[in-house]
Amino acid sequence: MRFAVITFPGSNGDHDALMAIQMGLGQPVELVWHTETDLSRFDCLIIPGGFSYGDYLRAGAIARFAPVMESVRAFAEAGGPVLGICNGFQILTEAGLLPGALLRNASLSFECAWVHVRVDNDRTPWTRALAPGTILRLPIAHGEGRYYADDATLERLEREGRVVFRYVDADGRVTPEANPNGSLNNIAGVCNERGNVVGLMPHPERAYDRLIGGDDGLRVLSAVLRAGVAAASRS
Amino acid sequence: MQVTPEILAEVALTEDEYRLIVERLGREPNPVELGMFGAMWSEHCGYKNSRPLLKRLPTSGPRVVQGPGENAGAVDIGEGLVAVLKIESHNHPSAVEPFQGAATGVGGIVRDIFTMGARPVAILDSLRFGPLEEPRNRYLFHGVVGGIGWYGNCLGIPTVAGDVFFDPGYSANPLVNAMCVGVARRDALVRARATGPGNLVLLVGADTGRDGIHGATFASVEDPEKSHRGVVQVGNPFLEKLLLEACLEALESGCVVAMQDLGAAGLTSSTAETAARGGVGIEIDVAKVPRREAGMTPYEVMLSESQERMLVIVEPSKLEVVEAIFRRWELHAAVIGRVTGDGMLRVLEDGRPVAEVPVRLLTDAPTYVRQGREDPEIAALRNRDLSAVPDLGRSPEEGLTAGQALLALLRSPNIASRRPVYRTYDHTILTNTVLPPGEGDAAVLRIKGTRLGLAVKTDCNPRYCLLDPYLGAQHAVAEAARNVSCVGAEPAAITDCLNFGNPERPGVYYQLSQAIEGMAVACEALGIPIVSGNASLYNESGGRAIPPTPTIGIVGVLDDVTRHAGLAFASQGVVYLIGPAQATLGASEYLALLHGLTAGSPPSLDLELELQVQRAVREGIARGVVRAAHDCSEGGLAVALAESCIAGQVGGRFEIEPLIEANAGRLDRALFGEAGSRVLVQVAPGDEANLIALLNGYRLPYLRLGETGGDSLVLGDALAISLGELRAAWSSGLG
Amino acid sequence: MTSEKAWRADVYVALKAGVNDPQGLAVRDGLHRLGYDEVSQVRVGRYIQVWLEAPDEEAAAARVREMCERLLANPVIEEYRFHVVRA
Amino acid sequence: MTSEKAWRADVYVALKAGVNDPQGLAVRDGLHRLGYDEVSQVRVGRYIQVWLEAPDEEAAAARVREMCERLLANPVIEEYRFHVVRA
Ligand SMILES: Nc1ncnc2c1ncn2[C@@H]1O[C@H](COP(=O)(O)OP(=O)(O)O)[C@@H](O)[C@H]1O
Ligand SMILES: [Mg+2]
Repeated sequence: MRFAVITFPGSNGDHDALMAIQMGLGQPVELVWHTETDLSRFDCLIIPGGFSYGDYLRAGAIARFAPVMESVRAFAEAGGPVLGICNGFQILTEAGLLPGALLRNASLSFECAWVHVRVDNDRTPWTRALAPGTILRLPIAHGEGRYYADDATLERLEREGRVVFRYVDADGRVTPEANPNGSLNNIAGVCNERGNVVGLMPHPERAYDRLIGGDDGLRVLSAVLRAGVAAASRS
Repeated sequence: MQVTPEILAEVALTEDEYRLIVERLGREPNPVELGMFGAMWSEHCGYKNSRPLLKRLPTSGPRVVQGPGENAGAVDIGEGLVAVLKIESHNHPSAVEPFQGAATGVGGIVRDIFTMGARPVAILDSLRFGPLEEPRNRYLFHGVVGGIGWYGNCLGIPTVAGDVFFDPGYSANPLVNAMCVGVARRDALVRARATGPGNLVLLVGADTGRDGIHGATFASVEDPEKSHRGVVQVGNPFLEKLLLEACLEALESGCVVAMQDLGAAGLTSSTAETAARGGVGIEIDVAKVPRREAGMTPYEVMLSESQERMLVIVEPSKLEVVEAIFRRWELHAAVIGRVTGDGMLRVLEDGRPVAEVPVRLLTDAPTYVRQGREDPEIAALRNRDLSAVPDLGRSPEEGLTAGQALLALLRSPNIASRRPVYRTYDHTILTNTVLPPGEGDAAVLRIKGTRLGLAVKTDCNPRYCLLDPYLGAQHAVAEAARNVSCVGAEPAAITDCLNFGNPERPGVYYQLSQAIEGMAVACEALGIPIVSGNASLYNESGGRAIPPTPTIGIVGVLDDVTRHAGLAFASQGVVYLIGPAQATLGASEYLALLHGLTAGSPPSLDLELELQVQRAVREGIARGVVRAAHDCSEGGLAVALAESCIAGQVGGRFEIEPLIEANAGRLDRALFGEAGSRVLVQVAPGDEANLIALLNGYRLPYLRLGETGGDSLVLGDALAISLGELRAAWSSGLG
Repeated sequence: MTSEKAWRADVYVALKAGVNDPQGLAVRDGLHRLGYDEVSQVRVGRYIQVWLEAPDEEAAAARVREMCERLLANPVIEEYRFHVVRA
Repeated sequence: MTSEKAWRADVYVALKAGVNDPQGLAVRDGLHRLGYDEVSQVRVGRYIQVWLEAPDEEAAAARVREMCERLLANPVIEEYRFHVVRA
């Protein structure tokens, strides 16, 4: 399976995504600069973390207009698996490919820590084979990760089971203490209607090796390999 | 030109220095030239007071690839790689605008690393503030921590270690020392030496504005807040990220002759220093410098300290390749001049000369050797008799108990959990962080594609340095080295940041010279070279100097990164104290916090013992015998035990009788007294004999303290406190 | 550089009512700590000044409205208003 | 909660002229990328709304000025202006 990691000026999680796919998954992967428009050689896309354009206006606001984003949109509309991590999640919401928005953390400060998230939806290519209720330990590192959507959107997301990851404690309970940024309903990640586009604030691409604190991230990144059959038959 | 005392004061030159300039130049300098001399001959750029003393530092060793003199130092770490390291202060800017001051400090130190062709892998920050009870200090503290996080997080370089200390001596004059560590291939390391007359000089990155004009001068005078307000620079980490990637790519292309970042004194120092290192001249035209603001004079352009700029020297035939790289990263690169063979720094404006000075004159600032004299007040504090201090009570009726003292110490801002600081720093990015902040005495990073690891830390106990700068500086070196040894790494190199008051005062000059001597002796004894550093003098406010603070930044090497140790106790194991059982209350945190006394002599230090303790700990970790190791520093043995218990979420029952005995029957000294060369280690129950054999092999003193288990910390019959209570106290101190 | 066609738009972007504003709360608490107890609420938004050329004020306003819709504000969470003045 | 004594101050905080404004640069470049070439400069500041009680407009303004000096703006790099309206 061929992975693309889309890189914008100011992305800084691109290298980690590259390493996770290469060293952790052993799959072919390329960095794709934001000015490229041809994504036809890829089976799935990762939009990595970082501070695209410094996040100076709002996180992800400027990156969403990059030339590559039209192709990302087309790729997503064709059902291809897309994963937005941290800043990538912010970019996807700004681009309207995912609902809601990510606001400044309730603590008003950047939060770097290992947290637990629970998989609440196993129908996305990035969570297939992860039974609902699975608890993953992943790092977070963000200043603007407070998930927000208006009441109607939120209600719909919950009803349609489109909350993919939720912050929980080590025992899988949704508690205020387990919520690192004040996200509504402890939401850590959501998907689009079709389920092929997933965004999350935690960093699976930083958790691919026990030596650096854990390898639960590989369970997310490798799920797409199983989904690969479906993606391949798409074209 | 009519040179008045006011003009000289503006550029911070003395009348004697002015006469020297006229004499060497053979004429009077024009105003632009005078401004350039002022910046280059400032303490910040010219090291007028520190240079003669710095000669004393050991800078060579088998691993050293680049010693002081370049943008950063470098040491061989094996497998064809070098670690590149440098520390720098941004104290004065941070006192005025803490967020931006600290942020641009990070920006500057990171540029020093990638100019060498090294990829930055870690940032460290060593911070000093006045007590947090004062709102101004709180504001400075939060601003500084915010600025460091903002810049480093945006750049995508993990901030993995540092240290924080609070003392009234830093009120209104915080210290912000930022360190960066990078990794490069040994054969790809580059130096900032302009060579080849005819080669082109490019200015890359941010446009030049009226930022921080005279920042270098400003960093070399007292009371910055009063005199200079217009110098605040606003950082742009996004631009720096592009600059970082583009510069590394340009260097990798082999098309760059030399690269130099623009720091203090901007274009003036970067052109003069690269030219001086290469023994050439440089001619630039300020009209070609891209501006952010209209109407800037040549003087302003030459002295602007706008951030995120780089000077790049290229051969004319390689210009296109290099320009294309910068363009791809969406950066401006302007050809502003060329290298010449005449050794002159020539500044033109639209072809018309505005300054012309031999490079050598600019970089060869006069130096001063002064007479130091210890302040008798400090000698009196050190010599104070501490036997009158009442010992701890065995029950609350008898006064302060051991339990109360331990909880108070854990709550002390100098000891409490640093999590409120480092949780705001991205420390997992780059996926190299094996031991993050808080889990070991130093942070451990792996180097992908090798078995190697790096351990990094900063240290300096300013209370020790105040009471005895010679001994205090030795402790700073020893503690830094001990911290990397405690995670299993061999100390490889040091970078130091000398933060002191006004060296023109004999008391401060004494501290400076004594501290440098102490550092030199300790580095020699422990076999650790100093490969780079920085001096920040004139740290005073309201006429009082800060406590002398020779910050030590250290890099250690692990040949096999999987063989490291953290400080957390495992649930089952035996704990030993390696090193002296005897401790002192002199200069201790206990004495300062609970008796309001900054007095007594810091602990004595036996450097040979220190070396052996560290060797033994490293060997124990490498052999898999030692499972956890933790240095005993501020707060003494009881605090170190509590920290390892809290980190491991396990209690323990420990003997203290032998310690009390070794400390003349005093419980306070036994539990909270401080000493050098002490490390707590934990071994598995079956490994005790192996540990003892190892320690005997090194002829080291040790004590078997007891075993971990349960959910309270029990120290003989002196105290028993639940983990929950310990953790609550420790977590709240900086909250 | 004042010209017939030079304008400046002052754009004010604020979080929609109903969107939690912890920054506003923090500023309010900060003001209370300084003794400004008369402050009941604070909201923190963005103030963006845009200098642009346009044939007339109406044209400038039309362009700025577009910029707001597309980039300067995020309609999911923010609302904006602006006015155009001669630069 | 409209009362005789309820006011709202709209405070605009901007970087002083000459101070580097990376946010403004990024937004300007972003607008250019979207085709708004007529934009010559952008500066990004803060827009702070403060609801407060005060006997009259003048008193409200005096308090708000103080808040700006002490907390809302950083006089080292920023300047501010504000106006007070009935809440
Ligand atoms: N300013 C800081 N930035 C990042 N990490 C820090 C900072 N200060 C302390 N730490 C981390 O917190 C832990 C405890 O630090 P410290 O109390 O200085 O240790 P020690 O007393 O052993 O020298 C270490 O992991 C250290 O790197
Ligand atoms: Mg400590």
